Amino acid sequence: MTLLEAKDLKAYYITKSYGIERTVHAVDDISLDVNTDEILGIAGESGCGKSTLLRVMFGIIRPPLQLIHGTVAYRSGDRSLDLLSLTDDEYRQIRWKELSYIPQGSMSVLNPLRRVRKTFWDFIDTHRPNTTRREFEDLVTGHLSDLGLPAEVLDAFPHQLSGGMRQRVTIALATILKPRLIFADEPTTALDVIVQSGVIDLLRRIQAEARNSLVIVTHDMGIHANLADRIAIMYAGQIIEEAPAKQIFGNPQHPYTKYLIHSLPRIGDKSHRISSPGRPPSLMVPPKGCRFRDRCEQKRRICREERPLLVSIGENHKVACFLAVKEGAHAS
Amino acid sequence: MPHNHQPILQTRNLSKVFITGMGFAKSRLVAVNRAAFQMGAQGTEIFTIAGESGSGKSTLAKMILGLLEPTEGSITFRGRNVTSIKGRKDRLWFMKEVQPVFQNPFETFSPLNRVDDYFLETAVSFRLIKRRQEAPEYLEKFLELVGLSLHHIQGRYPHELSGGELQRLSIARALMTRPTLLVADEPVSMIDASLRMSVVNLFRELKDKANVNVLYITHDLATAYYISDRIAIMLRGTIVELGPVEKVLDHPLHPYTKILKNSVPEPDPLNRLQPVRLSGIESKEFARAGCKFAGRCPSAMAICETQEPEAVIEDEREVKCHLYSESQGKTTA
Amino acid sequence: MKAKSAFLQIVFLVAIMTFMALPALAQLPPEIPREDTLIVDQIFRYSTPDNYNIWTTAGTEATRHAFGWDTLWYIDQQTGEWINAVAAERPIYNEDFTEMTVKMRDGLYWSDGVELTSEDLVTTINILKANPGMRWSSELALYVEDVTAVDDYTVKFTLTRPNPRFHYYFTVRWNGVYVMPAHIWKDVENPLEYTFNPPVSLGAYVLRETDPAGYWEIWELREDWERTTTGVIAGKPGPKYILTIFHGPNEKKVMAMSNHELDILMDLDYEAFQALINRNRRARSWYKDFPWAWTDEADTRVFAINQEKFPLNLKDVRWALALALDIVEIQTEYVGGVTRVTPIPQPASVFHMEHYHKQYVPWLKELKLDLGSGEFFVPFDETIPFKIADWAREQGYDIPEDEEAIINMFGVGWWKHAPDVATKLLEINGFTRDSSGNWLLPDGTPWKISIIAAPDEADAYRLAMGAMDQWEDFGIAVEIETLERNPFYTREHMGDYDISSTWGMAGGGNANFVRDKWPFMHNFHTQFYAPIGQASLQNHMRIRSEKLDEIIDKLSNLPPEHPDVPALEEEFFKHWVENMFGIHTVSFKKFITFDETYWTNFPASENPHAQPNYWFMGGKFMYPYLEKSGR
Amino acid sequence: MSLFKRYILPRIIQWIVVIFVGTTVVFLVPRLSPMDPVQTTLSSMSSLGMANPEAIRQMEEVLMDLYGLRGTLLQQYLRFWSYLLKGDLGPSLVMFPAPVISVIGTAMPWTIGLMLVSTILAWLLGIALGTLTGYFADKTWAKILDAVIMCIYPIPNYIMALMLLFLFAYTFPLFPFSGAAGIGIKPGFNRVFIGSVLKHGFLPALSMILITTGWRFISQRALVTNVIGSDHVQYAELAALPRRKIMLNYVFRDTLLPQTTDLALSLGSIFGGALITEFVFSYPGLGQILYTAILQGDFNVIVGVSIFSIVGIATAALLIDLLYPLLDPRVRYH
Amino acid sequence: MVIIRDLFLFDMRFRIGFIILICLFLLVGLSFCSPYEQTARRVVPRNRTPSSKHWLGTNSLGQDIFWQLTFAVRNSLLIGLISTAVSRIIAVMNGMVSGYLGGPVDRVLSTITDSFVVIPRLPLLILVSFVFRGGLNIITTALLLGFLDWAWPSKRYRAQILSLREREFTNTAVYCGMNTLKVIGKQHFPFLISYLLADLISGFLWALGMEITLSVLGLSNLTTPTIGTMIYWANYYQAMLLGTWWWLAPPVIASILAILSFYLLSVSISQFLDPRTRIQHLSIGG
Repeated sequence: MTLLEAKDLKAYYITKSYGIERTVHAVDDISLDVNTDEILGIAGESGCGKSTLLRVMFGIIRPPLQLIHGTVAYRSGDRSLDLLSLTDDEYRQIRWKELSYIPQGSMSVLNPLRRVRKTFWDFIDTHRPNTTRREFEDLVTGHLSDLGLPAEVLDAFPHQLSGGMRQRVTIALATILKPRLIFADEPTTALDVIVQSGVIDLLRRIQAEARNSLVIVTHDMGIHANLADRIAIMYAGQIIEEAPAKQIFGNPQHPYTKYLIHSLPRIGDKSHRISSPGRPPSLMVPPKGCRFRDRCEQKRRICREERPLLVSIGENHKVACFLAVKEGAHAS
Repeated sequence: MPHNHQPILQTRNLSKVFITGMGFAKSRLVAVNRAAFQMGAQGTEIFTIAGESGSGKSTLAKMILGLLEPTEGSITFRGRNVTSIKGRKDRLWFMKEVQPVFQNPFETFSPLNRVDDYFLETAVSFRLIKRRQEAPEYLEKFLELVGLSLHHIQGRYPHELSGGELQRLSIARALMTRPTLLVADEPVSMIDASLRMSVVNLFRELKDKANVNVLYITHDLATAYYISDRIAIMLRGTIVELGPVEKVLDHPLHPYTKILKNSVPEPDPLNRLQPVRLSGIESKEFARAGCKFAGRCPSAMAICETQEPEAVIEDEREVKCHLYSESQGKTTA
Repeated sequence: MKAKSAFLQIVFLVAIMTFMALPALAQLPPEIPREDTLIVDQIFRYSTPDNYNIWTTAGTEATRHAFGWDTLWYIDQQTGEWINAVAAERPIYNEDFTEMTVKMRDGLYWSDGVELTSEDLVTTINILKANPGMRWSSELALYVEDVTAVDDYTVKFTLTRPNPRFHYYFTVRWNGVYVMPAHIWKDVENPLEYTFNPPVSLGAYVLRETDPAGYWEIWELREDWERTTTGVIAGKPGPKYILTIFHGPNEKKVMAMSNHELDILMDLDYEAFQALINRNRRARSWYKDFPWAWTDEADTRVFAINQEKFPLNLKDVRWALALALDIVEIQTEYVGGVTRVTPIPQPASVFHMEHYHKQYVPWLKELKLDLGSGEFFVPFDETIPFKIADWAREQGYDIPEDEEAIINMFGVGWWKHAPDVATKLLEINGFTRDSSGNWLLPDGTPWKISIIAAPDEADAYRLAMGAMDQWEDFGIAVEIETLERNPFYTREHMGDYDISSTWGMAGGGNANFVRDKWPFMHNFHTQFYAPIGQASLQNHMRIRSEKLDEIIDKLSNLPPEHPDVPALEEEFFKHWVENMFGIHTVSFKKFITFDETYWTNFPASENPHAQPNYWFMGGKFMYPYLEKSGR
Repeated sequence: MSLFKRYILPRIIQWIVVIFVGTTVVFLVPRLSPMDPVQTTLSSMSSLGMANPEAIRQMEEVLMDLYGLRGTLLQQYLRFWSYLLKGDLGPSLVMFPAPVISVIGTAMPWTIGLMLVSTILAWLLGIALGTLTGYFADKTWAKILDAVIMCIYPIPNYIMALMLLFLFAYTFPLFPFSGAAGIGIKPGFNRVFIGSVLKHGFLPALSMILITTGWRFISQRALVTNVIGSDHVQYAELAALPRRKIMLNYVFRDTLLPQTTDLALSLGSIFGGALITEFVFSYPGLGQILYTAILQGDFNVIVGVSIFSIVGIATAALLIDLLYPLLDPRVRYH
Repeated sequence: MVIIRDLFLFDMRFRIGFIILICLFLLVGLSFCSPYEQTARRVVPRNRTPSSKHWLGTNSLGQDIFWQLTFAVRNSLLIGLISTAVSRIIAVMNGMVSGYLGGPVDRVLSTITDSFVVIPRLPLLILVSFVFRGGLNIITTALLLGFLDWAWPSKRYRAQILSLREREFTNTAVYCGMNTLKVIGKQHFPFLISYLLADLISGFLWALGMEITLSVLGLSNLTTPTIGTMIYWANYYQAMLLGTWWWLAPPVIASILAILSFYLLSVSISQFLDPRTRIQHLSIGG
């Protein structure tokens, strides 16, 4: 069942500095659904717009980011809300309780001068204003122990916690009100492998227990492989392939996806691997046609002139590439 | 196969101690604990030092580069003690032989300077060219080596280039002095996966084609396995396992190495990670008297709490673990 | 949260209201009614307000001693009148001036009820003599062989050497040997460090309170005021309380008096005074109208010329400088036309005008300068006061037509503005002018003069600017070195200057100066000469003149009242003027200002019952004349 | 090596060295200048009528002894330290023999009171306004406030004081012209005295507050702008925490630390007095004492006041260095 | 030039600051066309109110206030600029060397700096100018002020260099074989520029304020017109009490405008040059 439906999203960074206007087409015509009880992974290299997409889907659009077009419909109970046209107050009603966010670079998102307990109190007090101290303590300690975190972290300052611990505390902070939909932006970046595997485990457990939905953005295909049910691959502001994880890894269709998967080294395998050549186009002046064509070894004429649309090529498998479309699927 | 050369780089008993602490609860932090290894004795090689953050691998790299002074021990480069090189001439000699590649390509070059400046400076300072006019030609050679061209970088600022390009530039610049050793500290951790292999492959090529030794410092076991010949696993300042990369990673001996290996997420949805047990407050491990890993080791014994294991040779590698030390054998017997 | 901010708001409002409810002008404490209080400009801030040992530098403060302490004699600064204070009569010297006997008044009491006797005076002398570093100690040690109390009211001094002017140490202008209460001081172990707190006073007032910060002091009239010299001599002082207060710079004093928070102030600059009388119709100075200021203080303004510096050592050059000045412009444009000019090194006060200036006019008119080749020039210009009067009329002031009145207003005359003559004087000494008219020294180098001046003496500084402007017009390169008092004095004493725009060169420190010119003259004895670089406090102009020495030596042995004295004085001044040692310009003037809102009958030109300068000792006799205005 | 030896001790040694060097400078500079307190005293004495050259010479000798100006500069210097280490700043030269410490003592409470209050108020005000305008930078009132403060901030201290005096003591006589407390009001902890002190201190304090607030305002606004961009504030906004809460608990709290250390330094420097303000309002502070001492060549008072100032600043800096790690949970001794 | 044009067109603060600055420089330029010499007195009738002949009236010294103002602005700006230049050159050099070299050099320099920090500046300034007042001219005053104002900024520069030294590109530069001077100059200095600009303003503000303070106390060379001495003379002749606002107001307004203009310009330019914005801006050009 669809929980959130993003439609025809266009969101650009528009900055005006000393008379020169600059537009970065960070999210350029994207539609994406999030279903109930699933982990959706969004993959792509840095600068492809995946974090921006996440923010737009979360409904946070702050200058210089501007929404050009599109809606994000969120199903709350039996209502459907367009997150992008809610007033601040309306939106405040559902934020954190129903939708929450685990930020990128979560190493520094905890207030360095506030003990963790106070930060928790700030967040809970905002969204459940009539919580008593007792209820608060019960809620927080219960949640932390569910996540396997020691209760002492509440009395610590953020800097006293290790990076992994801080990340887990941030996840706890984002999930404390049992939201139905969690957006996670690079939640494991800059973590050590052992801790990273712990965090992956943590996220898996949270989702499994609450049967809620998780949208996770990361460039690390290893994480996606271990976490996501469904994966959307982004390239230069657009989604170029979308499929269940097993499909993506087992049967990638887009040449870019293929590069991504096949360039990954593995322990126990020393065979030669290559990266995709070149680099992504500038999002300030995105090229007409297929945005990957300059790096693509199988590019054709049409790639230059026409933009390949994201079309279904099988059950739950969508691709935006003329090579794949040829096989006779229809546009989604 | 390999002949025994004189090692290019050798460290003996190398330690670095930081004093940290607040108020009166200060503490000693042994960032690197009696590290001993050598490179290049079996010919040109890529040697990896792998470990998590806080394992002391970056401190070790900084000491080798002369950016930090060791608290104890010595570093010998081509038979010459370089622990505390003084004098500009000797420094230049050392820098000509040993060049660094840093972790963050966006930080390697000042964001306010043009990148080609660094190339020119290197060429001039090491007297690699006689006249400034020769510079373009000279530079082009090295840029070609990393798959770039002068045209591509001339007059550009770092932010105008991608991480992968910058890191390749960083390597190209390091190569200009035709060094014997590259010290690469986490050279790909900040680069997108799709570009990562272009850098990693470069190291392989350099070793094969230009006889450049690489000291590769990383937390990424997958790339380490991919390019290196030998690997040392560091834990809280101590090298716990050192040997050929296939041996160490395919069949790890030390319990830590095992856990580390098992934590690497495989890019395969069919083969997902098993849950691991995480430590509590990790920084306390530094203060442990015995084996630093005893706190989370699945096979910890009484002796691990009190006594630091010594290195033993086991299956073509050095291991520091009581499971393999002879004394352990005696005590359990 | 809401409750919290509301609470804060209330606290804030209450605080503001309490604050505003305080009386804005809480000048005086309620037990001291304003109408009983005279508020006096304290001139300085007392740096060590709790130290009343006025016999050391720490305790000496400007206005305080006039209320609290007393000494043997005074000279009225206005009239030159001799006043017996603690002493009952004038000093009695023996024939060779080696003994001085003092008869003291009886019936004078200290504020603690102890009677003043000869014992007090003897103890004072002995304590001062025995403690180097106290005021007057070195001089008393030098002159006093022995001091004894002949009886309760008679003291006999035996001197180490003849001195017909020994009593000057006890004749006070603003500091002299004050009498100490022996019953308090005799047991003091270290008089130098004793703070004499609380003070016991001999004056008509007793200290009531002092600002620990030194900005004000309240004195209260003694119950037994008739047992003090003020009471005996002048009667009951009007104000029950005197508040002395220091407001800071002139503009603050003007503001205070405009708001009637100050009854007397010592001095203002011209502009501040104008601003004040514009604002406060009841404020006035010595004259009700132009020229307002009190001009009878015994001191002059002078361009002191360093006699050691070439070419200023040449008499002709000094005269040329004097003749290059246009005194009318200086006296009007630079100091507002409100003081008298003086051609001799004496102030043109009322007293001096009578006894000196007017007496000297005949020889001033005859004075001739030799311009060489048989040419002579008469420099004195009697028309100066009338020229100033013309200027004043132009400004719209009401000036009498009577010649005598004009002379009394602006002085007897000064030197002509005669640049042509000055040119001649320079040329006969080998000076030349360059193409642009600037003077060159005989050796052909440009002539440069530097004037040192301290800007806090407003008139001295403005006169220096006037001289600079006029001498530059005449073709001399002049610069003013602006100095604070301390380096200014030091530069003077060391002789490190060309010309100093200065004052005090009339011997003014000593009260007796009004009647006796010896305190001024003896400063210029060769014995005080010191070469440049060594300190000479008195003769910093470094005059060496046998003629002057001769006159001074003669005078030293004559008592001031001796009939030969006036002739010797005249001779001295004549010699001075002929040589133009220093260019004396105008008399001291002070905008001593009174606000007649609360008190009236202040001494003024039409009612000169006492000297108005309250900060000098004789000023204490002013208070009995003051009357409540009833306003 | 203990922390004490590694960090605290060197820092204390540095503190001593800095005070030593500073004191030496203020000892030497006046003595190397052409000022001569003996000549000053003598000329004041001679202007009172002292005349005899022998007496003057004698007095000169006596004064040299009393003022401690005998001997070479080095001897004077050593003597100075031997007294200073006993806590003796010597006597004032111009107000001999009043001890310097008592001269300073009369002014110290006023200076400390005035400076303490105005420094702290300016600090609070500057931070409050800076936080508000920094956080609500795009609001119209913030822009107006910003412009107003920008225009007040560069007004020369002296002019500011004079304008306030002219307006609120003269034209509209709401406040007294001069002094620090009402005449004849006994110092004590009562409504009248405190009210009077507040009334007298109001304009001087206001003039200082107006000037220093501007500076504080600018620095605070810059800090706030920086903090707003930091991750944890962005995150709090993302989580829809109320703006007031973010401003106070996040933005304001973060800027407090640098501002506190800055306040400590400002407080350390209050012993120098506020010369110009004291001058205009005739406020009995240390600045005036020092100024007069300079004008009169009173070496001992110059050195005395300066030492307080030097020790004040040096100690504030020392305390900041030693305590900062305790205040800021993030920082550790290096 | 392009930068100035862009800033002028698109930054309000720059525009205001720039226009004020132009006006000030116009005054400075006019001073060279003054019909009177700067120290000349008695050249016009005294105490006249503003009129078409004397735009700002005349003062009690017989000077035309408008022309005096042009000299005052010129001289005060000169003092401020020289003093700031001197102090910041010392500060930057000292801070860079101290911060980069570290070790004993740093300890010695830091101790000297710290000692200078604690020495009360105003009294020292008063003392020195009090003693040498006769000999102080614009240049020596500026040098004196400059010499007293380097210690604080120097500490800040040192701190910045310390943090820059930790950044990786410093090591890159070292391994490029650059010597210390080059590393500091080429690698670190560009990062200091935006702070330097802001700091220059505080230096300028201080110098101007001190010049006024000294003048108001009568401790500067009072014959040279500066903003401070103009205030001094206006005050000396009781302009405030007598209500001759046209004498007192111009120097006060000039000082406020001067500082305001420099402040606005520096904020605007330093934002422009701030590494963060600069990167953004560079990429537009690139």
